[in-house]
Amino acid sequence: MLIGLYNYWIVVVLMMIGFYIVIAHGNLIKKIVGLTIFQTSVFIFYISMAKVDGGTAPILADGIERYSNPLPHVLILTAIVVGIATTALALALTVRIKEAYGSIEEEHIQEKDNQAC
Amino acid sequence: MLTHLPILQVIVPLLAAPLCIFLRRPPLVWLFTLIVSSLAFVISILLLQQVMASGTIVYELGGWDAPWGIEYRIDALNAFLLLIITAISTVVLLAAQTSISKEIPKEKHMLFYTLYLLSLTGMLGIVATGDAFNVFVFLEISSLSAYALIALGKDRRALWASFQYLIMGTIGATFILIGIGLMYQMTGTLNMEDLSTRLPEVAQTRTVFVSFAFVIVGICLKLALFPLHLWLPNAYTYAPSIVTAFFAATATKVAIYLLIRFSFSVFGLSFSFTTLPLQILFMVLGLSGIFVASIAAIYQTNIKTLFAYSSIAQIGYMIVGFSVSTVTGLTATLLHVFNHALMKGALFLALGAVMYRIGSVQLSQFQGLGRQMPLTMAAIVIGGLSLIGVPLTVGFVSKWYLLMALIEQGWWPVAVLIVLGSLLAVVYVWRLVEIAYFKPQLVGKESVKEAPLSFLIPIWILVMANIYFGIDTRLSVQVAQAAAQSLFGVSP
Amino acid sequence: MKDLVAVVMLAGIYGLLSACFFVAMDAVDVAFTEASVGAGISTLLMLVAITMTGRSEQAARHKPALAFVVVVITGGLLIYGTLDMPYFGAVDAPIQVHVAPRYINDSMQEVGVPNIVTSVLASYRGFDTFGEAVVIFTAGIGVLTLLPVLRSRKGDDAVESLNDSMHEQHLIVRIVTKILIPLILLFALYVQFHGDFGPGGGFQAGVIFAAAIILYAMLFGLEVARRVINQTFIQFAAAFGVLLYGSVGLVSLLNGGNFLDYSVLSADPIAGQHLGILLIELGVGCTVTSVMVIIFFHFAGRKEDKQRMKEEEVG
Amino acid sequence: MNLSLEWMLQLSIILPMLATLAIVATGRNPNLREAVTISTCLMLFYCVINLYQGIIKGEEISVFWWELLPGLQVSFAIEPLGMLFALIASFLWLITTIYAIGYMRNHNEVNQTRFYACFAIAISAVMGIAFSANLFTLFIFYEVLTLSTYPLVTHAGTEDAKKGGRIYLGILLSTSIVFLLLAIVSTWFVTGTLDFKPGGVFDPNVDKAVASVILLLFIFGIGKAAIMPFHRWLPAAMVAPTPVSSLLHAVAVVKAGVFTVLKVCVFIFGLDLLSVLPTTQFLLYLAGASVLLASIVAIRQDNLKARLAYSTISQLGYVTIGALLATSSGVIGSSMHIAMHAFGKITLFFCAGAILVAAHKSKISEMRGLGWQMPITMAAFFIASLSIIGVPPAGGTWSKWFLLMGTIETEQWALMMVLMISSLLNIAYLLPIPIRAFFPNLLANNEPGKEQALPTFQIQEAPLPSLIAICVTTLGCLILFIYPQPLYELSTAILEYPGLAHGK
Repeated sequence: MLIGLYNYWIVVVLMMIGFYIVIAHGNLIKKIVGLTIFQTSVFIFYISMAKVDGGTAPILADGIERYSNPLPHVLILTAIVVGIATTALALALTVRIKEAYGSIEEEHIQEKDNQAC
Repeated sequence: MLTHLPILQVIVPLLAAPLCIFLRRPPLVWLFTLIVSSLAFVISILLLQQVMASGTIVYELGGWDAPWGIEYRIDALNAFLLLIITAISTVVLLAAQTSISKEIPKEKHMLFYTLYLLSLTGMLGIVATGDAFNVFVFLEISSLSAYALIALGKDRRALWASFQYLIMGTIGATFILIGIGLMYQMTGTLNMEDLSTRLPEVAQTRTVFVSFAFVIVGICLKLALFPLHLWLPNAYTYAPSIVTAFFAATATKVAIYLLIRFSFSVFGLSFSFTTLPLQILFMVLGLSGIFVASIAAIYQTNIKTLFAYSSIAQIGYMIVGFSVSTVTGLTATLLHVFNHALMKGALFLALGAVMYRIGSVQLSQFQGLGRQMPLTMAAIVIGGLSLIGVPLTVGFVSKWYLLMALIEQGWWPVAVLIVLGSLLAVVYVWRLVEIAYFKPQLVGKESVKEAPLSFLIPIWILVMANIYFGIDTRLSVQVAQAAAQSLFGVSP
Repeated sequence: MKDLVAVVMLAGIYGLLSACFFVAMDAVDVAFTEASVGAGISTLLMLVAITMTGRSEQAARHKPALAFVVVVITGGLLIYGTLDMPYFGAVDAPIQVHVAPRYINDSMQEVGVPNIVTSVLASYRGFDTFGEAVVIFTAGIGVLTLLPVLRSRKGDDAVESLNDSMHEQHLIVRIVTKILIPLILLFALYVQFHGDFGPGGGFQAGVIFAAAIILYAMLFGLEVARRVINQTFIQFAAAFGVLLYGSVGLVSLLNGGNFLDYSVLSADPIAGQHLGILLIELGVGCTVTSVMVIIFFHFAGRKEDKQRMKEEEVG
Repeated sequence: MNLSLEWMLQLSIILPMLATLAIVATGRNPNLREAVTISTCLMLFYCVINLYQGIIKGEEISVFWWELLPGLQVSFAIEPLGMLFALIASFLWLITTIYAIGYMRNHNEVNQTRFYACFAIAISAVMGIAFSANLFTLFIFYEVLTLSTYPLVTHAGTEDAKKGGRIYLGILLSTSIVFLLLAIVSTWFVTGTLDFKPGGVFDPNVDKAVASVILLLFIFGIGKAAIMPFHRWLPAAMVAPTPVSSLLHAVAVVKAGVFTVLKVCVFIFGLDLLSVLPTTQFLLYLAGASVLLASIVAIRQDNLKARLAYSTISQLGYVTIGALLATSSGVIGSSMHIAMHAFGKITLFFCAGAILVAAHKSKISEMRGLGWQMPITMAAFFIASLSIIGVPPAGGTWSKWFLLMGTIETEQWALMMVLMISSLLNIAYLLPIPIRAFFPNLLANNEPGKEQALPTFQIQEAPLPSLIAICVTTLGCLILFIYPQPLYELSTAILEYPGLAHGK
């Protein structure tokens, strides 16, 4: 059982590292990096479940009987695009936040908001 | 063309969005957006008629049959939600041009409408589709455009609110993605219909249990269910008024739809409510949401924040109805989805009108407004009464059904808590009414004119709908009941 | 780690490593994309953003306890969930026996494209890909709204001289790049049209195409690049890509098929599928290229505009 | 006019609503506005009289408007109790409007248009309550009444007024939403209907515990009946202008409350079921305590309106007791008391308002000798007091008589004592006022030298419209003693209403 599932566990650990960075860190860039890591790990998870023992890349060729499952690949292609779109938007927001608040630390931003109230 | 209605519902606003880029001139773009939105509204009416007359409509995209290709599957539930979303979007758009002329710089107007249409597309796509992964894609379309729309707010806090929303929303979406992945791994399919037949075979596995947990938590993040609601108040407060009106009336409804769809259709009633202590969990969360958010609302001085908290509380009502997990309970939830869209649409549009005239929605600015903007304030009062659940408004209808559902199950204490919760609504609505009507106008403040017609017409359309559907409940109750019954597999 | 550049670089390396992993997992298309996005574009964007927001983290706010608890619970739940999963690489896992076999066995007859990923992506689940194109379009519009071009009060001539002096020093790099750029563009076209047979397709090609333009902009100055590629034009191109994709669907609708049913585009269903896939890949490529360029231009442009405005204020 | 009675019924609800619009439209011209109000009053009264004659002839009048939810109808039907209530309310609205014109103009009140408009909505709601054919319709108009009277309570717009308004709305709305709505939902759930049916809608074999709980919910939910501990709104609402206090808090609102209690007792529970429920006894004692305590508190009040307010709470207790006694004399007594008390209390309030307008006095201690300044007003006050106390020659005598009969029939000796003691207390807090007013030295002879301080009095009465109104209601008190026949007939008809013959 250990052999059969260990790589999923590694993926879970990777995911959680990303997730931890998102929620524990106050720096916005770090948060975004964390988000990227989180998402990339989910991609790894999807791709690893597509793998078949003895299979090859899903491009049809003569003499090959077994292919890896193409569907997760397709899904993850889409998900990667979604990921970069989110990152781009998040970075744009970060730049604007820096201009408006002069800081990209969650703490400072919230302090300034509270003062304004 | 009628057979293509399901896809046209989504495609029309979708293709209109890039066309906006070509049109460029703001008034033109506004008109175009309005026409497109009304077209979508007409399509949704036709769809609802078709569904009510002849049952579920299935549409195979790309001509590939279901588990291999993506299919659109429209039943009473989807059609109902589609109708709500397109209706609100169209009405809100009527006021858009006037409202954003003061809140958004002119050169961004075209982009605003493009994003608005994209957001609309995203929501419609989520609701219409019958494919789990397709949900994720359209969820991201609506979310990304939502982040950008919220960040358009004038206040710099809009940026921060949008960023917070982005982080929470992306975490939520990723959770949903993980959940869908686990589901896929256990069944090998992504089609909802197919999933619902294949999941019961593996229902007892831990993987399915975890996938359910992840999907639900992800949706609840989007739903702003207490205690995952922290992003919502700021986002609603600092977004441009039109955006707030649109989102408050629709966005959380879409999340509720997903919750219902996944727990009832995909995982199935018996799994969702017997394997897990979901009933108790949602009941407790819903109730605490009602109380915490209503009490928080009482202490707000910014009216937009006040109503944002009230939205969280209202979500609590929907969740309580959902947790009852009977036909009546679900009918109550769906009715409240519809009714709450009407109330909050009217309220936030009215606030938009106040924002347009005064430039602020702080409580103190409302002094004497009852006299200066009588029609707008009357709309807020009626919306507020509806929120409280006074008879002859829509709020009463859904509250009545909710109470019935609870009493049917013999959950008396919860019924009592629900009515106590609506008392809190009395408190926060009345603070506003008192200041608006019984405080003299601030000294030295210049007098304000009534809102322009472009605001008053959509506001009063919604207010009238609030009253009309509070009196003639045939349409809403019939559709909600049909949807609830179909989810429970009871033939109407 | 306080130095954000190091953080970003590490994240880029993570992306690259995962791309390598994807190759090992037989997911060549995904690896291609991840390498260009995870290691390429996203790292680049983050670096540009850091130049504007400051390179080092200022204060370490840490509430590790709560975050740790949440993470451990989530992680524990996931590990718990893995226990009943089919084993890694299992041949008889549900996903290998239910839907996927049709893609593997029949796609050649039904779609006629050797790369199964492409046929699933573009035809079976073509609507997802449409959604993907719209997502990226949305991101482009979002960045446009968030980071509008700041107008300079002075004329552009003064800026030009400034730019020229800045970039003259990198003479060797410029010459090498001038040779490289056509090659990159050629490669992008290859990826675009070869997607049917090998790894690649509209998205990857779009990113590579955009990379060439970005490279150009980095070395010859943003102003020059902006003049070469008109802003309005690039926005139109982004919209055009989505529209192209959509109109392929609409045409199939008018021809009597369902939305995105390419078989009806031509008398021969397989030829129709080929035509449809070609067109929509073109649409995706068009949108991706232009959106990537828009995003980069607005990030970098924001920075330069800010600098210029500051200088003008000082001067 | 050849309108059918069904039309009359609908008109009596719609007319005041339409009048609201007309009032708002003519708001700029006070004379026109008040003409509109008065003519609406007259038309309404005409309709109601016609309806009354119809009822006497034994016609069945009912109207169905629409169905809100399956089974939840908005519909109206007239039965004697509702007829009685509608008669009183429409007649007193006419009188009050006349009074209000004098009062409001002389007192230079602001926002008079809002005042008249809300007044009209309120009366429409009262008509709706009186004629409603089921609990649901009643609930709707009950809420409309609460909401429409809120602006009247806070009319002055001062801090005090707002505070009063907050208590008013808070208690009325929360009791109605929390208890009444729950009670209605559970009734619906247990019986499957909300229609008022003679003899009640509950199955005789219904679970006693459930029915008891529902009864509790009803009695507490009808906050307008001001049963302790939900009585606080009534004194709080006294910040309103006097016409409001008099009509709404002596007639419309509180009477709507006790009317609902009666309706629920007779037509939802049925007297048979009511008498065997275990909570009835408890509620009887609660109402009794409410009667006594309120009377005691009233003695301690120096503000005239506050004293009258507490007196109202105590009198409302009588009606509730009568309803809960579940005997025919109890019900007859209650329904008659609704009328008698309405005339008596409205006169008292009119007098209080007149004193405020003419002499600018609101404290009882300041009213010594006032009788010589305002003889008519104080005389009216005296007669009305007699009616409240229940001694001849005023109408209150009859209703108290029947109530006492009811307690004796059911052998509720404790309650009988309560009623007696309370009457004594009534004397103690009401009669000193006219006595002081007419004989300033009689009660104050331990303060020598005080009489010099009293100025020589000139007759300075209230404005003429107000004075007319006072006289009419006072006469009403007297006539009801001499000729209570119509009232009595209506009250007995409540129990003879088709199918109710078995009520003892």
